[in-house]
Amino acid sequence: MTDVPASVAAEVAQRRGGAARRWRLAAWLIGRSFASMLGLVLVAGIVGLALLGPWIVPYPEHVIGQVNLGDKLKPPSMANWFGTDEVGNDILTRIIVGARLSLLVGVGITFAAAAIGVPLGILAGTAGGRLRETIMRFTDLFLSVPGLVLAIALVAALGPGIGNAMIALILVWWPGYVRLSESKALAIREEPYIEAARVSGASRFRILWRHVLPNAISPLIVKMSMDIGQAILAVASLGFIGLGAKPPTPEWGAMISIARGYLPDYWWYAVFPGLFIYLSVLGFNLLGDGLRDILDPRSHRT
Amino acid sequence: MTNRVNRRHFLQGAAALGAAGTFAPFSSVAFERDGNRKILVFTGNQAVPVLDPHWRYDWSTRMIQQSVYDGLLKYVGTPPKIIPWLAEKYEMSPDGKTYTFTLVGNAKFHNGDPVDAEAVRYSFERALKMNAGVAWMLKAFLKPENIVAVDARTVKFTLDRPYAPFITYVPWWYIVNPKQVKANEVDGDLGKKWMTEHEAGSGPFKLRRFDATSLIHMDTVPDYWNGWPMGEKNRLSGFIYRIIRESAPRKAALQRREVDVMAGVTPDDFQQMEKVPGVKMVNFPGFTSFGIKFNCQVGPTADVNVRKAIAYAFDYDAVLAIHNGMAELMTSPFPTPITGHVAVPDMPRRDMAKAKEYLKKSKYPDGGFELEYVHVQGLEDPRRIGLSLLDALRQLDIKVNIVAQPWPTMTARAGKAETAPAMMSVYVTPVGTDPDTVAYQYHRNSWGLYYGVSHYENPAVWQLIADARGETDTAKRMAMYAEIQKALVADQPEIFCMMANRIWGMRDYVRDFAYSPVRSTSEIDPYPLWIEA
Amino acid sequence: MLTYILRRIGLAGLMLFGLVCLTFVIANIAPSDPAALAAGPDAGRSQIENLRREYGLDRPLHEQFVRYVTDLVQLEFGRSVATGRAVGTDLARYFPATLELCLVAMAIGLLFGVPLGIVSALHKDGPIDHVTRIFAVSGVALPPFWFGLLLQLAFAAWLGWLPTSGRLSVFTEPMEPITGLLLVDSLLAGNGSLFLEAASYIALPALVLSFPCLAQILRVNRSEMVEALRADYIVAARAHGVRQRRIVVVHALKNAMLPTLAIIGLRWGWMMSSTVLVETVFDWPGTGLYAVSSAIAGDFKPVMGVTLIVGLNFMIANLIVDLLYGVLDPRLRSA
Amino acid sequence: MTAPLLEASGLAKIYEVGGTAFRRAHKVAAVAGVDIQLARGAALGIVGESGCGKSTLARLVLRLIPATGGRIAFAGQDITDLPERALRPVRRRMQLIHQNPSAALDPRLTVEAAVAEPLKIHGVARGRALRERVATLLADVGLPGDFLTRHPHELSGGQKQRVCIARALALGPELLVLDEPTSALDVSVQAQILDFLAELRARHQFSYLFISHNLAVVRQVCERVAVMYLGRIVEEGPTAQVFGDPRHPYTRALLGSVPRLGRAGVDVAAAGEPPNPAAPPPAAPSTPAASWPRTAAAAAPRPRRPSWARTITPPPASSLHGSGSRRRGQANSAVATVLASFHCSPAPALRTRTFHRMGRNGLVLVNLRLLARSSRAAGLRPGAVCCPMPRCSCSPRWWSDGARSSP
Amino acid sequence: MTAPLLEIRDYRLAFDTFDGTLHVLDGIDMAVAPGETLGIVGETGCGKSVLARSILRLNPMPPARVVSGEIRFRGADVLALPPADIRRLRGAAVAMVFQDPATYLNPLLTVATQMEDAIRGQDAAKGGPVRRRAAARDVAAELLAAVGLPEPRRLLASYPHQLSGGMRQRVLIAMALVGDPSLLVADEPTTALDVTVQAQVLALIASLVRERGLTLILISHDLGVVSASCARVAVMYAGTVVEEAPTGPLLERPLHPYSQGLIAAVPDLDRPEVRPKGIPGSIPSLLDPPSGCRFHPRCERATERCMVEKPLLRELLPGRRVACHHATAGDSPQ
Repeated sequence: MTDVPASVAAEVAQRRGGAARRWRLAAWLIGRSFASMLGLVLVAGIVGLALLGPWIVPYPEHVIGQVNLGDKLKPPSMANWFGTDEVGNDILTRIIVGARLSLLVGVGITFAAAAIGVPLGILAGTAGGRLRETIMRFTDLFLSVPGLVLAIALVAALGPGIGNAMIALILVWWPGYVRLSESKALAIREEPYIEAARVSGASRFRILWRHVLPNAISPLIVKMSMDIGQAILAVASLGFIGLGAKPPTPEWGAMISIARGYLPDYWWYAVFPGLFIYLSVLGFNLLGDGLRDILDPRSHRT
Repeated sequence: MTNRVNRRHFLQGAAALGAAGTFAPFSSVAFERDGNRKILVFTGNQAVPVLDPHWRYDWSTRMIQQSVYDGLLKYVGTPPKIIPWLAEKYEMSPDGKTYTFTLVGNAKFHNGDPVDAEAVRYSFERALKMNAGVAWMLKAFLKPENIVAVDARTVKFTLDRPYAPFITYVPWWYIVNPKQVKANEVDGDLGKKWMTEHEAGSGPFKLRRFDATSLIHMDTVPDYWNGWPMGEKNRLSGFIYRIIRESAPRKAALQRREVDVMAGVTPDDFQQMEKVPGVKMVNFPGFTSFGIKFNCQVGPTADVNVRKAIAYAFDYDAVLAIHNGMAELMTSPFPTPITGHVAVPDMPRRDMAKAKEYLKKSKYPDGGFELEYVHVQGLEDPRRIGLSLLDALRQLDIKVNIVAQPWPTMTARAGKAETAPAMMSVYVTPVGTDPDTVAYQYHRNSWGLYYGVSHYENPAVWQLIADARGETDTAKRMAMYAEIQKALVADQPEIFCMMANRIWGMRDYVRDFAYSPVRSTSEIDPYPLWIEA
Repeated sequence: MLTYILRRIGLAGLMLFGLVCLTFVIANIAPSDPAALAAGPDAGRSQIENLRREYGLDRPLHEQFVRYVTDLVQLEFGRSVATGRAVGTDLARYFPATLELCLVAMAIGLLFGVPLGIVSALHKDGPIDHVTRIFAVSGVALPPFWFGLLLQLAFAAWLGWLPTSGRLSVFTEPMEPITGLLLVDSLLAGNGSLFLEAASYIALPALVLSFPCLAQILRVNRSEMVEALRADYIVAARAHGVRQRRIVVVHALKNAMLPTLAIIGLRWGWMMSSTVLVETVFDWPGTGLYAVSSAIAGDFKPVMGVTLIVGLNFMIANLIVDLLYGVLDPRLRSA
Repeated sequence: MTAPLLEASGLAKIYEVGGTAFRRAHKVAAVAGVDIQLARGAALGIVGESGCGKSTLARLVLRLIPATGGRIAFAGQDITDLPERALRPVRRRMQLIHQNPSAALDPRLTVEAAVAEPLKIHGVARGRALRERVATLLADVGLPGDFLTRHPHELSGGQKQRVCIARALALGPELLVLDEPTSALDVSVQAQILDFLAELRARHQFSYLFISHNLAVVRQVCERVAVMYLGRIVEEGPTAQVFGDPRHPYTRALLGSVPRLGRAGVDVAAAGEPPNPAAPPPAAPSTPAASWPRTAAAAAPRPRRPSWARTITPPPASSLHGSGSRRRGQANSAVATVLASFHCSPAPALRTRTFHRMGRNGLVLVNLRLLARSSRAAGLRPGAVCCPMPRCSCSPRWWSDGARSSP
Repeated sequence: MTAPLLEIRDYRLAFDTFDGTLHVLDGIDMAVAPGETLGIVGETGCGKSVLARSILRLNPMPPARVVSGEIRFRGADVLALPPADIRRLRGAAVAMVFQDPATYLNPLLTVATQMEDAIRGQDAAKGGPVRRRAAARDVAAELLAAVGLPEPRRLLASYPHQLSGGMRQRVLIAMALVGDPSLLVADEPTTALDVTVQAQVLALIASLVRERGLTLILISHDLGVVSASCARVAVMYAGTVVEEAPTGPLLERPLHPYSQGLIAAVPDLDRPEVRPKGIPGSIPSLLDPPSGCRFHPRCERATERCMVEKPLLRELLPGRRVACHHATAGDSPQ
């Protein structure tokens, strides 16, 4: 639908502007795409679970690590839809409460990484010279490190725990934001409207804050949406290796890690937490894809 | 060796070709053959990075060391007995300082060299000089120059002072061929580098293939000097140790008869596996004690009443439940098979009333503090026990922070009372049956080592421990240990928890599986094993 | 050209040094006692001190660092404290396995990703496109460790078609490594059954590892193809009567392959990194498993070694990709 | 006449570009010693083809890029080396109108915010006074008040250009530099804007530096015109005189090439194409004859085997500047980047291209990395690399061998 | 008049977009006789390029959609042709030259590859034997020589980026000649070129038309370019043809108010004293085009009728057709 000739399309956009249209367009683009809709639904679901988790779980007392060895490793049933784990806790309960942690961690890592990376990137992109060189070299260094290996080493060194896992992942995550915002800033600073602002006598900071940053924000939002999913996955990966949340905190990756020892007979223990990781990462990725469609100026042509 | 049946290759090839009709080709496979002899395949999760018997040991390493090397003596059976091996007999001088070993004359190294007194002397000297692995057992009592090869078949050891446990350690000191070692020495490294992946032993097996992290393949020595108990006809062709880290594939491998014996079965697996036809699950009372060591110097646990309270609040039944009943609660600080073990009458068992009572007596009558519980990263049982501890102490309003740490971090923390965690879960496998092995962890000299993490302080007990190891009168000695056991329970430097049963799974055609608790957790002795089918 | 390569290599050297610093810092922030690890659980104090001296752990940190770096220059990666083995030896043993795994995975990714991308682009916004889109996003979203476990359950435990884990059957006499890549070596040696066996063992882990890569290649290739197919020069080619297949397979695909190539370079590094998970699940004797087991044991020399090797690998891969760009894009060659 | 409002002497801009994997660094003289004088209230037109340096000249004059040589004086004050801070009051007095009004307006700012920005920066007005001032400015450029809350994409090209003009007028400048102000507009709108510009000048006594490739437009607007070729001014004089009686062969060729209404065919006065400033013909364009050798080349018999392949300048196909749909004129004005593109390493050209496309795939990171890396490798100022421009056709020039062999 | 080579009747094309349907072409009527040179002129968004592409069915469908009408080339309805026949048409009978030579050549393929592909593709479309690459290359070299490019052999081996803009456009023109077409559609062929190069390219096109007897449709926004190259001009506005006439008379006496405005807006290099005049207002939205005459909101002469009734193109003078209710034969702005 983006194949309308540019001349014709420019024509349309000109006439039909306005915030209302943009919202309608966004809704239309999302609604049009099954994938984006799915993403939205999944993300909404995860967010819902995270918000309501402790109040809707069937066995709230299982959250804090009760030991009911009499009920251990029960297959899925009406009482325990997803079965029970190795100490007799309801897996559904722990998965639901785990959503809160996963989401928090995903969002936390992403925002922290962006908070470090974006200012650095914009600075590098607009400053130039030795400052830029230093920032980018440093970024390159972190980018060339195998991320998961580095994170594992770090968590192993600092000791397992969700806090340390987050620190490790933030450390391997921020360079991506430097790269993205730097290049975006590089592109934007060549735009004539930046030159226009300079002609108006705007200071460097003003140009950064008022022109560069707002115009660089769209791809950042898309990246962040996708990164939340990837961060959830990364934390789960650390959890799987045994470097994630501390017991009794319910964490999806750690659950699979433990469940692995109970395969194949107690398959439900590994299958359900994995399914939730998959669905939430899928959700954020699809949503990111959808957001790109919305935020990409090219899609406005239609 | 060349006429091995390569049936598996063929079948796997077929599977890889995507022959959809070839359902489960692996299940049709029986034990491996080598010519008309059979190969026994054993699987466990732990690698064997270094084969050198004087450098290091752990269960998997020692299992291979035990197979390719011989010791002067050997542990067998349960309760463990020490039987003569390379030494046909030994004598102790009355002052308890001199031991004279007489070697069997017919033992030969794999390259044909005879196992003589010089080899024994060299081996002990090498171990002491390397000051690694087993060296700690005798280092404080035996100087290399005090080992003398009197003649070809006689070796004399002179200890600096009497040391009662001496004989119980000797089986772990393997004899290496000095000629081979010396021939492969580089820069005076005592052959360390070469010995990492090669053997110079006289044991029943010789090394065929050594792949530290995936597979070790040994062939039986046909004319082993000590013969083969199952008879030449049934003698195996060889023994393969296959390292499979994950338990699920390990189980699958046993089910599909890819392996014949597997170690590292969890109690939960046990029940599932028992139902598999053709699989035999065995479990034996263990020797490895699991304890939760308190920090007796710093923090709330420095207060003996707090320790007592926790010991009484602890849910011992949960521990048994975690092991599906395949564990035995400690009845004393010493594991049952230890010589001199006595059941201490008032071992704590779960009793919340008593727990609260003790807590009331402490400086923290209402709880309200948090304790760190540290276990080795990746170990499942201590984690679950931690969970049950957390659940149990909730009733005393004591919070538990379960922390998994890598081993070196734990040992580093254990080194000082200031950094030692409030509770540290520790498995201790005594290397011998002598009570000193267990008791000495509570001595002042053990402070700074991981098993001294409690920093337990009781000079009277320390004195008893020190005296007991030099005491040559067995009766007197045992009385001292009985007293030590009681005192330890009274001071409660740790929750003396349980001994988990040792579990193996095997195909039902495996014969003469010999258990001896003195071996480490999953370690087996491949020597008597054979396959009947 | 040569100066360019040299410059890149110099830059890579600088990065490697940075990596060394980084890993060294990480290895030393842990409050752990490597000597105690080296000595084993039963060791006494003197034994620990002995080892501390032997490993040079009693030296001040900066000295240790200098020593580590000088050793590295001589390609000495140090010794693992947990096993006492030389990390270099271990890496030489493990890396080919990882390399083989990654190469096969990458091949799968390319073999399926590119054609699927083309098909998807040609049916843009159609049902095929929607299915591939979900499929592609799934590839990125599927936790590799979980996916691996599921495949193990399905193909090894239940169907029994493929082996569960490992690189070869234990009974197979391994051949003397030529390249270290079993698939290649077995072919070189003309050992067909060994090749088939190796293939059956590598199939599942390679599939799991390739999936995200395949998905990403598919996504990039699709959108690049969509972009390329609507490019002016394609309109022109159509107007000039060039055949449709030729337009798709040559005119459009060649343009779409450039960004795909960049992805491959990036994914290569990512892949090396996620071997950590896949090798853990499939017990694949490679650097990933080596790194994880060492890290969990608190043994950092191997982790440092793996980080360096993987980082180096990533840099080399990117250099190759850059050079390939020059081959594909005439605009780069002109001079 | 009093002292000129703007005076530039010996103005030069030399870019150093290249120095990459694939080629050595080059020096490119975008502007090679230009003298201009602009009297108060006068309009000077600068004409020339793409790559001749006219837009670089505009930016030099405005001090948007630093000059490599020469002096610039504004209202008698030498501003060549004035630091940025001291320049600010001067900035109020000289403003720039861009070629493409769509790009010159920040897409995220409303018309009101865009016009108010210079006022805010210089603290001219705030609050209600500011609002009123903006409204007045908009009214001045002939836009109704309800435009205040609109975003640029809701306006037509002509309306956007009016907003740009309103913004430029906000600070009450004396000099307006107009860089192809109408080349992105349709002819019917162009006429409106030209009309309006004329009216403005009459009303406010502005001085115009008017840059265009469209000779007819320049002829309409300017009293004087300077013809630029290869970074130099080859002819300058009163418009009527230069266009009516061109002395320089290049001017003649230029004028002859323009298709006239109602006249079939055009004069193919010039053979070959404008030379690449990065690789100028051996004869420096200092003398009229040498500076426009194409006529000579056209006259001379073509060599039997011109080894043109050797002399084709091989820079990358596309300029690095701008966004997809820009047209020629725009590319003209981005001389800085265009020049860079002439000589930039292939790598950045490629990378930028990749980046652009990959942005859509969520893989921006890759490309950006490569982009930055390659631009560094190319030794380019970061600013010189922007995004890929498949459409922007600042094509490299080919200089025929025949021309080269001429005196 | 002989049978027209190309005939377009009541052709309506719409684009379906999010905002609604864009009525891009609204009832185009046009005929081109063999050998004729027709210029189509109009401002941005008037639909001239879309119209050009319609002739070869190059508009992507969807979003484009034919609402009504027919396009007949040599009597056959292009819109109804099966895909195979369309391919036979492309390049062989009708060739196109595009606006920006930089983007219409594949940057990664040599000129030779691109030309060979076109030649072989047309062989295949004709159903005859497909020439070998070497043979195709010979043909390509001849064509390059024919468009005035020196050393065609060496040029064939080069990539587009190694050529200048003018050379690229020549290459594109050569490619257009591959199938020996009878109709050449040039869509803004010189817009991306400098004025001196533009002159060369226009001269080349003129000579090709002359030498090969091509029929030419030249599309441009520049009246000057059109008037320099074409004998007849159609003026388009907002998707409709408002006037069609021989070039000279049209420029001298435009009949439609829009044509008048357009011509008056062009500054004349030779007559600086005549101030160009803009047309007030701006181009209407094609989403919701004005009723009746699409020009009426900007037209000084608009009446009630113009708002209601769509003016049809009618022949006012011999060879001159205009779509305006008010135009009369004696009408003239000056």
